[in-house]
Amino acid sequence: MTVLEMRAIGKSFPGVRALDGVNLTVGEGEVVALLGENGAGKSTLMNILAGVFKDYEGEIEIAGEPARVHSPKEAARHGIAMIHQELNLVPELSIADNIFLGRERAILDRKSMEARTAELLRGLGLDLSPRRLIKQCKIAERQLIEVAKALSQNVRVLVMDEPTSALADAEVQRLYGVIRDLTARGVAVIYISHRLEELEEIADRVVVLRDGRHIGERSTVDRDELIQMMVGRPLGEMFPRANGGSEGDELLRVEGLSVPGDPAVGRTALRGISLTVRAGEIVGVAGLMGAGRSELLESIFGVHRPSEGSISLAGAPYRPKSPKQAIDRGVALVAEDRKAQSLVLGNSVVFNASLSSLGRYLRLWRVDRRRESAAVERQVRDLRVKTPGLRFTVGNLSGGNQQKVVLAKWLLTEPSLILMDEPTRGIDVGAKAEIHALMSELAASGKAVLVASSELPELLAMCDRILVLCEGRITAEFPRGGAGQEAILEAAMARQQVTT
Amino acid sequence: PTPSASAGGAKDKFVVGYSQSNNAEPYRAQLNLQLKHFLKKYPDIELLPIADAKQSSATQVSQVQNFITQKVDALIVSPTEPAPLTAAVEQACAAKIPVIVLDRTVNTDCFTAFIGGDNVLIGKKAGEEAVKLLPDGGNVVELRGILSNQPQIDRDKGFREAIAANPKIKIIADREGKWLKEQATPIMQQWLAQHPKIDLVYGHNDPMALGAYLAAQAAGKAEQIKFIGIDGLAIPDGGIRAVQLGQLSSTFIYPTGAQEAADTVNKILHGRQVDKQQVLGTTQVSKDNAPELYKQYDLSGQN
Amino acid sequence: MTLATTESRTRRTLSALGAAQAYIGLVLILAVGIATKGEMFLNETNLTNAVGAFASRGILAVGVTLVILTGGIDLSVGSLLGIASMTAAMMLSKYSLEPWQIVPICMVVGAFFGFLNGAGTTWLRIQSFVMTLAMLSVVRGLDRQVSDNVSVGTQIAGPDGKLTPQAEAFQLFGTPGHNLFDRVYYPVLAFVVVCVVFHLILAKTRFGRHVYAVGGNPTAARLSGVNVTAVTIAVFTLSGLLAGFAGPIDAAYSASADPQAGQSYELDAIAAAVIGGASLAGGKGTIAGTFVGALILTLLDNVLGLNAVSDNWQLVIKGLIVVVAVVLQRPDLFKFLRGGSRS
Amino acid sequence: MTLATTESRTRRTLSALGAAQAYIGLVLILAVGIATKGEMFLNETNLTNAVGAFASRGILAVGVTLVILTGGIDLSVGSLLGIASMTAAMMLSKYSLEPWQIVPICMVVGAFFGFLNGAGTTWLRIQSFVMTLAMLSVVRGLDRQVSDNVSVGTQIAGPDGKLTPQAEAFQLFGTPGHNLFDRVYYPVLAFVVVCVVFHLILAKTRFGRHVYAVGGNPTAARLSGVNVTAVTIAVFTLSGLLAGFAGPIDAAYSASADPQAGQSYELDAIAAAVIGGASLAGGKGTIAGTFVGALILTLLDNVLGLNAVSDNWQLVIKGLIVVVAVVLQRPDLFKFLRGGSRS
Ligand SMILES: Nc1ncnc2c1ncn2[C@@H]1O[C@H](COP(=O)(O)OP(=O)(O)OP(=O)(O)O)[C@@H](O)[C@H]1O
Ligand SMILES: Nc1ncnc2c1ncn2[C@@H]1O[C@H](COP(=O)(O)OP(=O)(O)OP(=O)(O)O)[C@@H](O)[C@H]1O
Ligand SMILES: [Mg+2]
Ligand SMILES: [Mg+2]
Repeated sequence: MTVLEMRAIGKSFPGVRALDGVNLTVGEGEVVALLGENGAGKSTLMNILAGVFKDYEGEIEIAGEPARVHSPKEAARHGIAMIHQELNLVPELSIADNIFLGRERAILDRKSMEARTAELLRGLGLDLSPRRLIKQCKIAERQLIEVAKALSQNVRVLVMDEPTSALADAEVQRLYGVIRDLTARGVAVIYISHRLEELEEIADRVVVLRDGRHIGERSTVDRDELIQMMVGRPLGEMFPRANGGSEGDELLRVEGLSVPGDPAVGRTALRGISLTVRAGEIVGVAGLMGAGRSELLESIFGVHRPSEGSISLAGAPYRPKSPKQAIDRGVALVAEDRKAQSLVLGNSVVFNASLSSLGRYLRLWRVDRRRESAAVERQVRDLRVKTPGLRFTVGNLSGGNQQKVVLAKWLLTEPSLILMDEPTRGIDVGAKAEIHALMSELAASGKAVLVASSELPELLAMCDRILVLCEGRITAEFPRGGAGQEAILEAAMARQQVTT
Repeated sequence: PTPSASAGGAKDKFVVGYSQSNNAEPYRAQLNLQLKHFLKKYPDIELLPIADAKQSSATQVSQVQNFITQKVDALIVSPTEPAPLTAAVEQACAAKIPVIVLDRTVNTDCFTAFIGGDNVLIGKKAGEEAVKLLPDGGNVVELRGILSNQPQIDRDKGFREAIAANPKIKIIADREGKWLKEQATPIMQQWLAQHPKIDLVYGHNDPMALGAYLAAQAAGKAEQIKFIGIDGLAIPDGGIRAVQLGQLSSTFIYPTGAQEAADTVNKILHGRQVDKQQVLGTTQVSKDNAPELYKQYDLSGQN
Repeated sequence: MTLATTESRTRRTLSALGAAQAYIGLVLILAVGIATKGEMFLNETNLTNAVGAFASRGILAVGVTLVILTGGIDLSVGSLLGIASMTAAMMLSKYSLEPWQIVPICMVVGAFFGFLNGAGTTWLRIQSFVMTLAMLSVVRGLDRQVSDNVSVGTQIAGPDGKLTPQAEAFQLFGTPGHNLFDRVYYPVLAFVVVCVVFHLILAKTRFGRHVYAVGGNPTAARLSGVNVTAVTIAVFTLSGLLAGFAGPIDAAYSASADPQAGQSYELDAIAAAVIGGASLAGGKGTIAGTFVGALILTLLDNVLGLNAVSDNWQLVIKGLIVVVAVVLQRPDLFKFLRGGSRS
Repeated sequence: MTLATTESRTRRTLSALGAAQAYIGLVLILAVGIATKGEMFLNETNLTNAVGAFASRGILAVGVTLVILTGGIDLSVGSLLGIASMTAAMMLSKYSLEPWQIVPICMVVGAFFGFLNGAGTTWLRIQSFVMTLAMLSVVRGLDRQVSDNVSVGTQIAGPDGKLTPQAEAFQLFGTPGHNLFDRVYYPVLAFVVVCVVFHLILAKTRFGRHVYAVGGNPTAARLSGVNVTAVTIAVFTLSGLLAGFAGPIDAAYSASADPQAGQSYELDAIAAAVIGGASLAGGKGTIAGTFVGALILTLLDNVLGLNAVSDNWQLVIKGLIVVVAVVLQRPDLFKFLRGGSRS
């Protein structure tokens, strides 16, 4: 039975036709995957369904009845809940408050809110106090809290816009369990993800969008065909990485690095980390959520102060006190959270892309706009960033294209060591292949790459070596081809029982 | 702390508190200076640091209450406004602390002495001077203090009463200059643009009159216009000097009452009789008497 | 396991300390007051006087805290208090209304202008700083116009030369020396009650959650079905309502309504909220904090006054102590002193 | 293709309109001025007088804009101007310094306190609102202490009864009627030059970019290699420096330094910035906007004054017109009027 029908949906933004005559139907208990390149219009379509946009073209029918959806409240009344691509939680409020936000009783019933929250969290395998503030939760935890929030409502249609972009495998499996429970109860699920292997596992049907248009749908997942539909052209190799080829000198050496943690902001402590990266080498960092991968990269980038240990860069001692000093030494960090850590969302593409390399375009005291624009333009073209112009506001780009702007920013600094934290998070397959190719190129041109990722296939295919982190320690190191997913996961869960 | 008592029961050391409405006005700074100066004559009287209410009645009420808490032997109050301080003065009165109300009144009889100038009278004197300066009539502009302030109301009232003597004298414009020099200048500039003929500027205080003077001087009209101010402070930047320099035609000394207050406090503390109402006159400052008056009131170097 | 318990214990201790620290600034001032002036400082009359002088500004601070929590600012509260105090004095002197009739009228007046602030910031989408600054000016102009720039006394005498019963009763709103049941000074009571009521509203009701959500992350709030516009209008209206409520207190305290009454109170009110830990970025702050902030400001004044510090130095010392108090209140003070890294 | 070209043309037109709209408020006021007062309003003397009266506040507004762009606020500029104007008057009257010696000294004084503001907000991590409010109080106290609460004149007469050469020259800083080369009124010139210089700094230099980045997203700025602390300290220091620069202008304008000088100028300065489109959330605003905002405020005063509007109604009308001007300046005005959806 059809639960949801969207007909001839259209939507324009100033300068952008985001959607044009898109149809979508979803049946009871069905999981429909929405697939498309970055900027194809997936989030826009779903935002319309969730009442984020007041005006749009076309009609929406829910359970056969025409529905007006012009505000999140109306959407909720129709039983539509959405997990947004960008996390939308209130940092200063507790988990319980966030989950029930907008649906509380006039006088709060804390006890039952917290009890219900604890129950929901347990269902997702999260062992957190309902009173914990969101700002103290890690990003992966926040993503699961968003899921819990959606589940707490009485839903008929659940939209999940890249719910797994920050999740590691174990959490993803748990999420699948939750989805199966829901569909068994007749809930319709619309699932957006750029991880094709996920679709194979969970989706009953795949709908493909391109440039705001409905391209087609399939009920079996044929990888190559879907990619062809999405991108409109055959794709190069997904993991273009020649074997071996790491003959360069040692560029980065970390010895016995320890960094204190901070429970107040959910920061893991690092303990006695030692590693090396050679020029021309891609080294991967694997681990479960909260293992300390981000902390490791951030510490090398001068964000946190180590309490012990030493780092050397190209043979010289290296003790960065700030990211600025790291950048001056030729280090770049593609941070994990592009919205919070990488972009000034209200400013333009060129502003963001040139921010770290402005020194290169100075003529006397002023920034030479022409040279700046030329350099950014080249980089934007090379990375195939889809933007209406260099002066377009970054915040209005699609997520994947925002990520590419971040990459452009760091490439413009011409670093010798690039630290990448989840570089392909939220990136479509086409762009992913491009970024992988870029990593290979960087390595080939003698740069050192240290990449943390939750996508094991990516690490396995791209890295010359993989380090595994667990609770802030390195628990294993595998050479290329030296380990499968199981071995890595085992090392990632090698928790130590007793510690200081 | 219990003040030590001498054998006769009379104290040998007295503590006096003074609550000033706003220290940051030159006139009041001068008052403070003079009060400290004149109280030096009485070595058995100690004046606590002067409390500044910064133009806030609420602040001043709690300051008065502070002094009551400290059990001062006498209290001097220069109220920001009459009504708000009334209850506070009554509280002091109830605590058997003699109160001298300086400069502005309160709405109660429960004080020991009032010392202050008469703003209506000063306004009247200023008006009479205007009548004298404009025998054939003329156009007057008036720069007022903050409109709701009592001195503003009185200085306006007296002035208008006096110029009624010559119906050919007309106030063609009046605006609130908030007692401030820098407010007066642009207002005067606008008036000069609007009115081809201005004969006299009446400023409710000297800074405003001088601010207007600056504007007129810039427009090359300072010679044709007469300026009258009020306050007559004996400081380098004050009204007496301005009269001496010919910038103001006249100013009228608004008496601080500091000397009278010092004497009255002394009498009260030693149990002598004082006049309950001590209304002070004013002195017109003209070019002739300016140097002499300046010397008389100048306290720089004496404190 | 052991790790987890150690950490959670540390965390609990830290957060308890955090709560204690919020009051360190206040404790410090109390200590200085007691150390320097002992009895003279620490007695009911003095403390009542001190808090009473600040009560109307304290009430404004509560309303301003609501607005700040949503990420806005309200500069108009001083003017609103002014027009409400003028309304009260006029109702009393012209129409001899009873005090219990006057207060609701003043609250309606305040709420009306507060509502306009809210409407301007939401429907016209004007930054609250500009909207309320404009309102400050407009309302002050109206206040001065209706009063004809003359202050209106509240101690109205009847034909017998004594105060009218209404005027007599009106004094209970805060004329120094007039207490409810000869015991309770109304401004202090009103301030405390307002704090308690709004603490409960913020901590216990749906509306309170929504206020925090709107300030903490307006997009998230909107997507969760919170009516951001309604909440914003509501906090401005409540801020106006409280300014209206404080008006009669101010009028009774001064036994008159001055056309200038309340001028620059907004700075004191905002300062109380911010010293109490509210963040002008929105989403962070509590009424308890604002209460402490108000006490810090008023007791600081009191202590400096009792110690007969000269007024010029008072300004200097006050500024310095506010800085010290705010630094002491940092929940991560100890870490900060140890020179910990930035979060 | 056709779609793209049409769209980009529309966008260009819209953005050109947006730029034009930023001035609609100003144009409106000019139009009212010309319509009601014609020549009397639109002549060099009147406009110079009007802008000259606001120039020192306009200069403060430029500094405040820098601070606002980084997401902070500076309430101390009025006090800093005050102490700088007092410094200037004292340097002149006590030490007979030359004007060109006085200005740098005043700027150092202002920059020093500005630097403290920056240090407090970064190293002590105090909210800028509190830090600069405290500084407002501290500096005003110092100002009053050094001046002994007495205003200091700048028209110093020598033994011959005429102005000393230094005092004579000092008048060029802004005493009405004294023009550079008998032509240019220094306050207006200084204001315009400051605007141009800081416009160039913000628009053309790396530092300018960093200012916007810090205001737009401090975390991202830091991780992009911007020294957020240094930028923050720099903008506060520059704001202080500009206040110091404005001090002598204010002293010359009144031919005296009053211990109260500059009081509440901060509100005018912030208002100019915000009316000019700066967002108190940081990251958004321009010096051109602030310049227009300052012109709006000062010409509004002028037009109302020339039309002899009563003081009370001036307050009311001023508030209303500020609201109207801000609404007119919205870049999406037309869409807004059509009732378009939120972006
Ligand atoms: N608020 C907005 N203003 C202007 N353009 C917008 C806005 N939101 C989205 N767009 C544009 O609409 C198009 C579709 O964006 P959308 O976010 O729907 O893409 P998406 O398919 O979700 O991509 P991704 O996989 O990267 O998340 C993009 O070109 C984007 O730039
Ligand atoms: N509230 C916060 N404020 C600032 N930074 C935060 C906050 N929460 C998380 N982070 C940062 O985000 C980073 C990643 O946190 P997250 O929870 O995503 O861990 P992860 O990426 O799954 O695991 P890992 O720690 O192995 O990278 C951490 O380094 C932490 O510094
Ligand atoms: Mg998307
Ligand atoms: Mg991470």
